[in-house]
Amino acid sequence: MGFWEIFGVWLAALLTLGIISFLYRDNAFYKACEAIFVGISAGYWAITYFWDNLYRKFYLQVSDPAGTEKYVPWIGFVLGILMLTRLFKKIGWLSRWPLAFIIGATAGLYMMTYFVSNAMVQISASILPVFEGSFGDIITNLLVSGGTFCGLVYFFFSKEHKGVFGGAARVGIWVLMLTFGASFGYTVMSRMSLMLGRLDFLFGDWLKLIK
Amino acid sequence: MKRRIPLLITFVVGSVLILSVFFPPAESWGEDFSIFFDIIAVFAFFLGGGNLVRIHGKKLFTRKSDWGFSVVTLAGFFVMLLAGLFKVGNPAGMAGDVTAAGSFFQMLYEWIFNPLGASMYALLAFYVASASYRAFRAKNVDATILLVAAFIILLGRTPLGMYATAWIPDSFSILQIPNLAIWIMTSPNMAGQRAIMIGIALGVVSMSLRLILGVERTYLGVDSE
Amino acid sequence: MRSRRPPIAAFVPSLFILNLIPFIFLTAVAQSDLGTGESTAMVSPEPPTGVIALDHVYDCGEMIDISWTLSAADTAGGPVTGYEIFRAEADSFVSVSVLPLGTNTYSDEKIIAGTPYRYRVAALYTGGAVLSEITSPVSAGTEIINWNLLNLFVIGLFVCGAVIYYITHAKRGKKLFIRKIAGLEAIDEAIGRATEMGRPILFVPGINDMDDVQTIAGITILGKVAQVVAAYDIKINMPVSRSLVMTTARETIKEAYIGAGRPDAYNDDMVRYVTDEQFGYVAAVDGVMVREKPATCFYLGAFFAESLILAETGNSIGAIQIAGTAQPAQLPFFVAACDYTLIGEELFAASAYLSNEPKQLGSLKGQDVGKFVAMAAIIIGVIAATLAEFGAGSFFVELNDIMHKLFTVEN
Amino acid sequence: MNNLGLIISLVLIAGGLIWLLVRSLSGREVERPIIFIFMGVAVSVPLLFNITFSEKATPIVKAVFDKVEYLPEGSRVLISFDYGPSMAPEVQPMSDAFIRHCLAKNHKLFLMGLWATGQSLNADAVERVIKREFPEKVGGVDYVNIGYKAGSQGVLNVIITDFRKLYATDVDGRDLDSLPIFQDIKSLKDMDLLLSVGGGFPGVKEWVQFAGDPGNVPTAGGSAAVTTPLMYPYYPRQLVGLLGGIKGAAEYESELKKHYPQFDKMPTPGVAMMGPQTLAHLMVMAFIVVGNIAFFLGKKRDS
Repeated sequence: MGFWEIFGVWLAALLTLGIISFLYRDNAFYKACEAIFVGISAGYWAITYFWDNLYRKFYLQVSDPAGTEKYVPWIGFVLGILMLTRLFKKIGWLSRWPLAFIIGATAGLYMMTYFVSNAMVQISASILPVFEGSFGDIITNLLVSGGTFCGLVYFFFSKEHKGVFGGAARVGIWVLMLTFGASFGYTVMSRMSLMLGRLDFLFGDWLKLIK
Repeated sequence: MKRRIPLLITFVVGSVLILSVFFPPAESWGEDFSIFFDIIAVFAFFLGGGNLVRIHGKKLFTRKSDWGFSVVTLAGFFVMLLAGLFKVGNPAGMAGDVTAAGSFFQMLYEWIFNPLGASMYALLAFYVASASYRAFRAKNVDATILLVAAFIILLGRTPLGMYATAWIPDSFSILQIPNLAIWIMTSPNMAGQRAIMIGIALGVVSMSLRLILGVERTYLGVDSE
Repeated sequence: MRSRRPPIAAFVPSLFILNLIPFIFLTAVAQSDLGTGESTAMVSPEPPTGVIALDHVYDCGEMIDISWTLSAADTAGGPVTGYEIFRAEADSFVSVSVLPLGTNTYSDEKIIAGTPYRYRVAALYTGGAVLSEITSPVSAGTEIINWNLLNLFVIGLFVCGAVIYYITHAKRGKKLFIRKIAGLEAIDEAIGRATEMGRPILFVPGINDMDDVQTIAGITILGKVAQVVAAYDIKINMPVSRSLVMTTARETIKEAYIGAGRPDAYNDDMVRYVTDEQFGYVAAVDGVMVREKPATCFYLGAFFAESLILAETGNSIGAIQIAGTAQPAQLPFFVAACDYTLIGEELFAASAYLSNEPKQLGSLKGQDVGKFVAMAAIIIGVIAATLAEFGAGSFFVELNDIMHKLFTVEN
Repeated sequence: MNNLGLIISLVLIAGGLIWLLVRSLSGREVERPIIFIFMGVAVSVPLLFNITFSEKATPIVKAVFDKVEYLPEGSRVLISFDYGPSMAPEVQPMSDAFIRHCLAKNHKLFLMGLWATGQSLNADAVERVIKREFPEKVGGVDYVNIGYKAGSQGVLNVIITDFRKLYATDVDGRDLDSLPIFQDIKSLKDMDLLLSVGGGFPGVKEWVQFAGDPGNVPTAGGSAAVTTPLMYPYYPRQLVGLLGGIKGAAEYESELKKHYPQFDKMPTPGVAMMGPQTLAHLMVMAFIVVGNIAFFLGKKRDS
């Protein structure tokens, strides 16, 4: 192993320990790691923005002689310049235009995508015959349809959760809790794998305790 | 006036993009927006990155407590910036990809950025443990259901779950922990997810309309400058 | 884990390559097969018949759909090995694609809108190919309106109409009932606690940019929180991971301070940019938490794996925590680790609820109509599907059919 | 030395837990760093001392094992490698275990793949597992690797009627007709069991939909943990059984070792990876129990 490779492993190991030391309490070692991380990663993203967005998505597009829709990136460029007017007090209000543009576009786009992929698709997936298959299947089908129904009742805002309606909302929150508990339990394994990966690096690549 | 134009922009852009779904020639406008957005984000970064430099620079010059760490942050930021802008040590020079193997930028990424990110992510394992200790308590019916569901799934992911209920006859095999865990994941879990997703969709519709119609406008700031 | 990864770290779009390879590979094979001509001793199988080429509807002239009846020899154990599509602009036919046997449709996307093309389909067999009749010329055109989405339009119009109706309805001053949402009722208490303790409030708007509705929802709630903060002169600390979010949040808080009549108390440093990087940001926010010990933490926006890291650190410093997100995978962690959690839809409803303006509350009533539609659709659909399954008359079969058509979005 | 360390650590963990239990029996809460230390030890110790737990196969895994086990000797089993290198750590233990089991049972083994990125992986399995551990098995007679063909489920559509329409030779370029193993084989329908090991598209689901169901051939397989919940609905009607994630692999490996003494020395990456996982899960569950005891006793004392 060359010097630089060993250096890299040691550096990575020290940084790993620095982050883990936060579990005990905040300390100078962690603060240093945090400072390095913030600086390096902000720099990384600055570079990403520069080469990937400004250079590739803007400069290369508008300077491409064969490009057919050159005006598209220019609109973004103008909106971006307007964003910078914030730096000047007098015309700072112009920076709200790109903001208004972004918020309007996000609202419009997301509204449709969510409505289709979350609402329409899920509703059509729920429309199934329930009395099909074995006794167990029927119970399960009833439970899925009923559970979805009660879950929606829980989200009702304009009706007080009282009486039968309240009962359904109650069942709804139980279904949600069951969902949350199950997802939590199922995810534990993948979270542990991440730590295993790090320990594997510390014990294996660094300390060479395991193969 | 300074406020009415932005409201108008939001209204026009929002409604046009909603309707664009129904008109094939306008279908690609959503993609165009993401290009605009990416370019706007670059300019916004001048403000954000500038803010980062200003805050840490101020700490450094006023010798506030922990100013040393601000030096580290600034150093990291500028080293990364220079390494990436001038593609230092890139085997293919300025023509190469910025993340090319062997470049200084990529080395910093592998030695520093990556282990730090992975370690931060790995902390989750510890927090999962402390959260389970503290949060899964049978305080009321809701919490008990949360607890029981999590416990069954966890049990199903260890050999213990298998041993604990192996005695249950096959005709009631659904009650064996591993089967029960599978059933929970596919049935009640799906019902809950569906209700949440449909609810989210309607919440987004309602909020989007509030924004587009200008009913919700706090984000637009003030007129009096 | 998060939706917007650093684009430099691009991954290989393996599915794309996977889909591409069959065409490249099979085309090569088939062309070499064709090269041998039809001169083999083998009896050539029947060609595909009834080839039809039609403009793909509801697009911008991007596709032509070709369909045919399978060769009579396309049976199990039969000689046919696949099909090859040929296209001609003038007289010379070029190979477009090769498809496995049993296929009887293909959509040609390598075309120029408006140009007339003719097609023919070959049935391939070991040693040669037999060609179908040539189709009449067809050109891909643009349709202005996508009638396939009529159902989406109708349902969308109904739901949006309901929201807009109740917003305007509320203008006339009609009082609407809105149930209590625990997480939102707790906001005042949480802010009050910060005042008593003389400690700051931490507001985390998630890690996505302004092009995510969840971030926007977080910012609209920030508007309401900031009003209280400005009125009581509490310190608010808001580290953000996106520059645009920083800009928007500053506008929002400044507005609240001016509204409270104390513009001088506002300071740009209340909101500061940290880094775009998910875990770099989390490392910094964790640091802020243990060093400044905020009395109250808000996590409202789009969250990914960091949800539990933040919530557990916040708990360790004894803060009251109010979270809200529409990321289904992260809700369990917030529900388990925070004092109050706004679940999905509640996050989007929060700013309307907090504003207490009739117009905004009206929109909540409107989205309830949407929920009612969803619930009714599920009940009617399930009943119709079940009864149709039992053969309870054609009415239910048709109803089942209608329900499916109504809620299936084609595309 | 290793054993000593192992015993000391396990005693420490057990002692620690008892100490926690006693503490919580008096209604006291545990501080966070203590929980973290327990977690760290629980994961490090099995990793350092290579501690494993015998996994008892869950019904869904046992079903796959039994299917392979009770097929008559010489049955034809097809294993499809539907994964790429990035997923290999999680699912490769499954395909390795399937291969070992089938060959130990003297089944005829057919290897193929639907993922372009996985092409080298089944060749690697032949070298690493078959040639090294089963030197007596003859390629083309006892096993064959027909490799990867592009087309995803389209491939299945074809080979459900005829292998030879798509595959002229095996990966070594030998004509299928010249191979004894392919003598009476025409299509997938001549297989006795289809096993798909994968973690995405195309994978187990496509095998069920485009091969197992239409051809009426028993189908089973293994998939990465993230996609496993999506496969559950097919079990048990359309899927014989399923190995879900590294845990499924570990169970299969354990079962294999239990039934076949000759595999005593076989590497068990699945079981090895499950050691820390199991201890961590048990620890999380122990904390839930301890937490609830502390909670209830604390409440009792307060009132």
